[in-house]
Amino acid sequence: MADTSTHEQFDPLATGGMRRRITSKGIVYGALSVFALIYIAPLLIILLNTLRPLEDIVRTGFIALPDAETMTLRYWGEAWGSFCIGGTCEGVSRFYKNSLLMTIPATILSTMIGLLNGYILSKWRFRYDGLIFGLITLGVFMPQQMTLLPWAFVLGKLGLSNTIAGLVFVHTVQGISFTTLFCRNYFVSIPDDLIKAARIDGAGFWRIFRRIILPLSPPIVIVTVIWQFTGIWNEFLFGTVFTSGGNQPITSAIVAFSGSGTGERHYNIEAAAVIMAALPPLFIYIAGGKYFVRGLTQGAVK
Amino acid sequence: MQAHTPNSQTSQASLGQRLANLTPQMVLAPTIFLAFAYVVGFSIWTIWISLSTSTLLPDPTYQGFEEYAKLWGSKRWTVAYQNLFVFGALYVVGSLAAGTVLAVLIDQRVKFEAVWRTIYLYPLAISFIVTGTVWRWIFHPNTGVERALHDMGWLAAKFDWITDRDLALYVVVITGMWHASGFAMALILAGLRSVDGDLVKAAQIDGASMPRIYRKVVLPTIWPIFIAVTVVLLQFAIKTYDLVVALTQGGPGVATTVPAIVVYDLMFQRGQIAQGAAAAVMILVALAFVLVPYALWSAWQSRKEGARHG
Amino acid sequence: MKTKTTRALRSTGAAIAALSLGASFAHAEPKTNMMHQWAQGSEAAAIAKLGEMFEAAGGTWEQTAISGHTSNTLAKLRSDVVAGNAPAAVQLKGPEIAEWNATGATANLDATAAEQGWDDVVAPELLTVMKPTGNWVAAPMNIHRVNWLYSSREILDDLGIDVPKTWAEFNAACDQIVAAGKTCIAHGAADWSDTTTFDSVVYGMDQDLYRKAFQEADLEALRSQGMIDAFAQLRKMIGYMDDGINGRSWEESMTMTMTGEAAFFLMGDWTVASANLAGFSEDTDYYCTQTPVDWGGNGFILNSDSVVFFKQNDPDYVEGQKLLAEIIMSPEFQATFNVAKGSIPARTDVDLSVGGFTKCQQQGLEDLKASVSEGSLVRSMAHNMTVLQKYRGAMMEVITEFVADDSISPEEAANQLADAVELQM
Amino acid sequence: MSSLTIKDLRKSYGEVEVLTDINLEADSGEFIALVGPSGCGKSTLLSIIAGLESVTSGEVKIEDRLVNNDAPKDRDIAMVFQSYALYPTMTVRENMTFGMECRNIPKAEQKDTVARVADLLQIGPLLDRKPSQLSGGQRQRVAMGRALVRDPKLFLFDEPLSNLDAKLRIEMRSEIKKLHNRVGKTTVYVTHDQVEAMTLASRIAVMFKGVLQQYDTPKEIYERPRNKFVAGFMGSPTMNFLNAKVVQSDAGFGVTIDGGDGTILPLPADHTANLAAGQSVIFGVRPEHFNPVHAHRGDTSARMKVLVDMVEPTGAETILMTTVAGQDVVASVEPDDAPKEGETIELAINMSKVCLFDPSTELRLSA
Repeated sequence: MADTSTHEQFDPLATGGMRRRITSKGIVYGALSVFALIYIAPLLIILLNTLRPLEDIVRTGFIALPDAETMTLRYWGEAWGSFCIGGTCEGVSRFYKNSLLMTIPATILSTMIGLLNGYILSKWRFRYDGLIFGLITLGVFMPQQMTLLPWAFVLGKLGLSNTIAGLVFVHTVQGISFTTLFCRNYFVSIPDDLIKAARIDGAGFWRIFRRIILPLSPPIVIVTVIWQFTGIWNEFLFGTVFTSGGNQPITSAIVAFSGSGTGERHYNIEAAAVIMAALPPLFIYIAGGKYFVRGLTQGAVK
Repeated sequence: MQAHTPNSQTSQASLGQRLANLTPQMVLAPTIFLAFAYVVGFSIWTIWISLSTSTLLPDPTYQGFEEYAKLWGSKRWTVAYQNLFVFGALYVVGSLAAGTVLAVLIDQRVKFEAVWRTIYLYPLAISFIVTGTVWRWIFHPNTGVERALHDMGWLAAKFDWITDRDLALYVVVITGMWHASGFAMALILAGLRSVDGDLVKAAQIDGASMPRIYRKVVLPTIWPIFIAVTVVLLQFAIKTYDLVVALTQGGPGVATTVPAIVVYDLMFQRGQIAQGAAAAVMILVALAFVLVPYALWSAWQSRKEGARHG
Repeated sequence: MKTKTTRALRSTGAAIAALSLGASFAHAEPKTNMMHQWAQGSEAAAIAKLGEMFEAAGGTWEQTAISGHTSNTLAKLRSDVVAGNAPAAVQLKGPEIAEWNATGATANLDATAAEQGWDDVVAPELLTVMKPTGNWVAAPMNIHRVNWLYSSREILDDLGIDVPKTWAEFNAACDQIVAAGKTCIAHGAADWSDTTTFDSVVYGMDQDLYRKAFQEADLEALRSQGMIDAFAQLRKMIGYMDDGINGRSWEESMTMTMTGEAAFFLMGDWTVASANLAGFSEDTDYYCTQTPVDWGGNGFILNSDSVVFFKQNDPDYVEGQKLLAEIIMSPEFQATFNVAKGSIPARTDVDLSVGGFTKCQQQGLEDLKASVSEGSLVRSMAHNMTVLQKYRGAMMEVITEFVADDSISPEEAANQLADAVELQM
Repeated sequence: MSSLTIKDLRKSYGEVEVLTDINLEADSGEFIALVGPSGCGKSTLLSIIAGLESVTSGEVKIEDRLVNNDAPKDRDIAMVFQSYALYPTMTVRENMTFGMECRNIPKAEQKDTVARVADLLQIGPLLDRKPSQLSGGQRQRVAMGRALVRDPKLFLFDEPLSNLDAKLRIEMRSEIKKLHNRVGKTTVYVTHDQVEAMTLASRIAVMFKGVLQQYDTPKEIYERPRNKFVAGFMGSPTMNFLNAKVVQSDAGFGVTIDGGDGTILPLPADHTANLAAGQSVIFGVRPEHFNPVHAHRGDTSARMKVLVDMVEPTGAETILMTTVAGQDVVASVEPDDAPKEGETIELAINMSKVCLFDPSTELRLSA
């Protein structure tokens, strides 16, 4: 007993020492592979279609291998730099910056606020703190369509209409719900004694946050950053409605592909653009996936 | 003797002390204000607008519950509302089931675990719009699997769920599962790894088979994970909009329409803001169906917990 | 030369503006930001042309192209108005112009209109739409014809069929085509495209019914035997379509007809622009004719894109609105824009025989004139030119459900149509 | 001068009163143990002294200064937690300097102090490790070290040894005692282990259900418990409580066990104040105050016949589980004196050590 300490790192992903075996490894790998194929297929289909000329796609549909003679990387270039979107023929490159300018600050801000809120709501109990937490958490469930007009009004009053700053604001406020939920549930597992010890040591509110809580936060920071980054990056409705022209994020440009636009559809270029738009969140998931799961089980599952 | 030592300290705390005590509340205040404005303010605004005469633009003139009556008189809305529950249930249960199967498979100490995990988890990084679009390509008979099978010479092949009004909703469910089951898998896998090994050993000594051990011993012990995943997935289910728009646009007919689409359409396309707000309020009501029992349950749970420790 | 005219026009406009608004505005730099939903293809190119002309006339051009659904455009418009910064210029149409006008948010273009004599050159049937209360609040960009029937030359020639003129002929042709193993009607199901087809069906069977039902939302008309017959015809036509209509885009359907996979395609004249852009040509790959009418004569279901101007505080943008209105109404822009978009100019004084207009477009103008003189011209319900969005939306729901669900009988559909509209009253 | 004074202290959470009328004072340099079963309020009381919990009414004074509304940091106290509460992301050294850093003590002084305390506790080699790299005993030392560097007016210990295994616990216990002797600071020590309280404390406060039952020296508490609860809580195995009646005979007062054979157990004269013949009492005897008659140790004048149900040798002593007249009696005897299970033997009782309690008030009857 003496050696189990509350702050020991628990790694749920470290392979446990227990013996569990389904009789045949063959069945396991077979099943895993079948599933993997289903999961990979869509990505593969988009990827392959970025290489195929339009006539090829129109002739044989989306599920087909590129023809060795006609396959080309040209569409990537077009999607990046010269495809016409919203009347400007500069590809998706110009929206990339907007998406980054929107996503990064909103992610950082909502994460920081979430950390503070989580810290307060888990470690500084006061009257109605449970109610306040419940209220903040409810924000997670608010349908976006419902909030469009009120947000528009608020942004107008703040003079943030049609600005990326406005989008950052909206995403930050909406994000607070998630980050607070995650962080609070995570911090609950940090022993209260640490806070008491620090208070007796003479540390105040901020010093405890900086010296005790923050150094313990990386797992949950990774979770909220991944969650917020992908969520905000992939969101299109606010981007479409609250910004215009050259201020729009990349998803608002991509979203045209699902709509019934007129004119010929350049599926190959669109596929390339879709991949480009999906790269940052994909990268973040692949790079941080392990920590994401670890942090999530410590935070969300309480 | 020591009873009345003159004391410079009054029984009141000093101003600085009291301010220091209030720091947490003061730091929290802006967030509370924002959250309050966002959750409560926006909800009340929506409720009010749903009772107003608003059409093209919000207009606070009171009208009553007429728009609710109109909303519930429309077939599209009843289908959408019903879809929300059918889709929500199937999507959550399906994702949990698929996630459990995947987690148990990966739990068999397979090689390259990180690779498998990443493969199953990556869809979560893909936006709903892209998810819907790609799966539309795959499901649509003219461009997807059916077409590919025809091209391969199997002309009798038929895979047209997406165009079948009775099956299209299941296409949405499957696509949703593709997106979310990796998330369920990841959390359940982490849960499996946290299960006490002695438990499994004990069950093995009792002579239980591995599938039985999972079903009867391991999975029941990690039920809180299932609850947590359910809450996160429900949140996706209730807000589902982009996925359906990209995948089926609510069709065939209105077969796959979901409430969020109706809200958006009424509020913005049709200039019936009051009715759209009424639909949004109904989404909140649907939410209450889920959240109120959950809140009561967890309150009951924590009271039970408290009773045990106290 | 044209540029010179425009400049001259502009300076006059500016002078008038300076007179009416006070000297302090005299140095206003015309600026505009136009919100529209033409994000891609030929339409985007057409709008880009507008931008070029605006800049050539000395203005600063910005545009906000909202991709995807019209609801996205309208969502943005509403948000901007609620936020208190209404866009300077927005692509809006039909009864919405009147609705927005009623909110008092729109700007008055009477001065510019009077100066340029819009009343004399704009097609008369557009006037009520552009001047809902007698004042100009919108500038029409074009006239679309909704009731076009595109026929695959290959199939018609192979089977020796003439382009059908009535619905009976149409059905007979379809029976023959289906018997020959081809798809008769290319279609991509969506509420607006289903309704587009139904527009033509109702109109072609009984134009008075069309007016009563779709322009006046008359409940009795919606429930009438004529409407039941129209639904029965639509049901028949669904039988002539293949199984893949759900989830197919209209461009894919168009391609089916152009490549001889399907015989007919019912769609508006924007098809012409897309088909030509995709390399198909009139009379070689396809024929364009009006959709069948059972009452003989020329029919025209009209749709028009227009730009509405919202009140602005910034004098630069006020100035920009005037300039933009002038340019939109200029014969040069009307010609360029409509060549690209497949439609015909909103001005009746543009010569279609020059400047790249296709035969279909020229045909369209002729039919329009004939239709006006015959009194058969109607506006399109499917394309939001007649009733309020709430009625149109309710109708579209019923129609698209009818297309998707075989079990709904024409009688039920007509009743549902009337009920759905009544509910919104 | 009293170092800690608690006067008429009450603490309630809403309706629930968790501490009632606590009065307690500690002289400078004293070692006070707060004992009681879990939920008795001892940890709450400690938290109140530390300033981590607020006071509902009453006074808390440290060195005669009212500190009711002072923040923990202003009370000049140090505390060792049950969980140690070592900051997991800091090294041992940082853990120890954190408090000084908060008080802006110069770096050089911090360094000296850490060196001195590390020396004292023999944790010098551990200074650059993280808590997760330490064993339980080492963590315990570090936790104490963190308190020691502060040189506070008051040391607070919250069950500091309960997470250690038995052997280490005894080691650390004597170490704490040595440390206290050396440092000489007033200490308040919360424990649920009465042995710790007995061995360490100069005075013990026994608490139960939020009420201070008795506050006295270990010897007094053990020998003259104020009530049945204190008597039962202190001592292991616990004191035997037998239902009995007071009888008066020529030889003076005595007791008879209810349902027994009527043997009179004579009470020493100094135990008989306030007694009346026929009165029902609870007759309390500690296990070690029994002796088998056959062993012939000490006075065997008061005897009781018991049936031995079970014999549990522990090495140093042997515990007998017996019954007399349907009531359980536990006796602790010399291993050599142990009878066999199933035997009926006679136990002699050291009557000068017994206690009598009122069955209704449970207060000890005789002075």
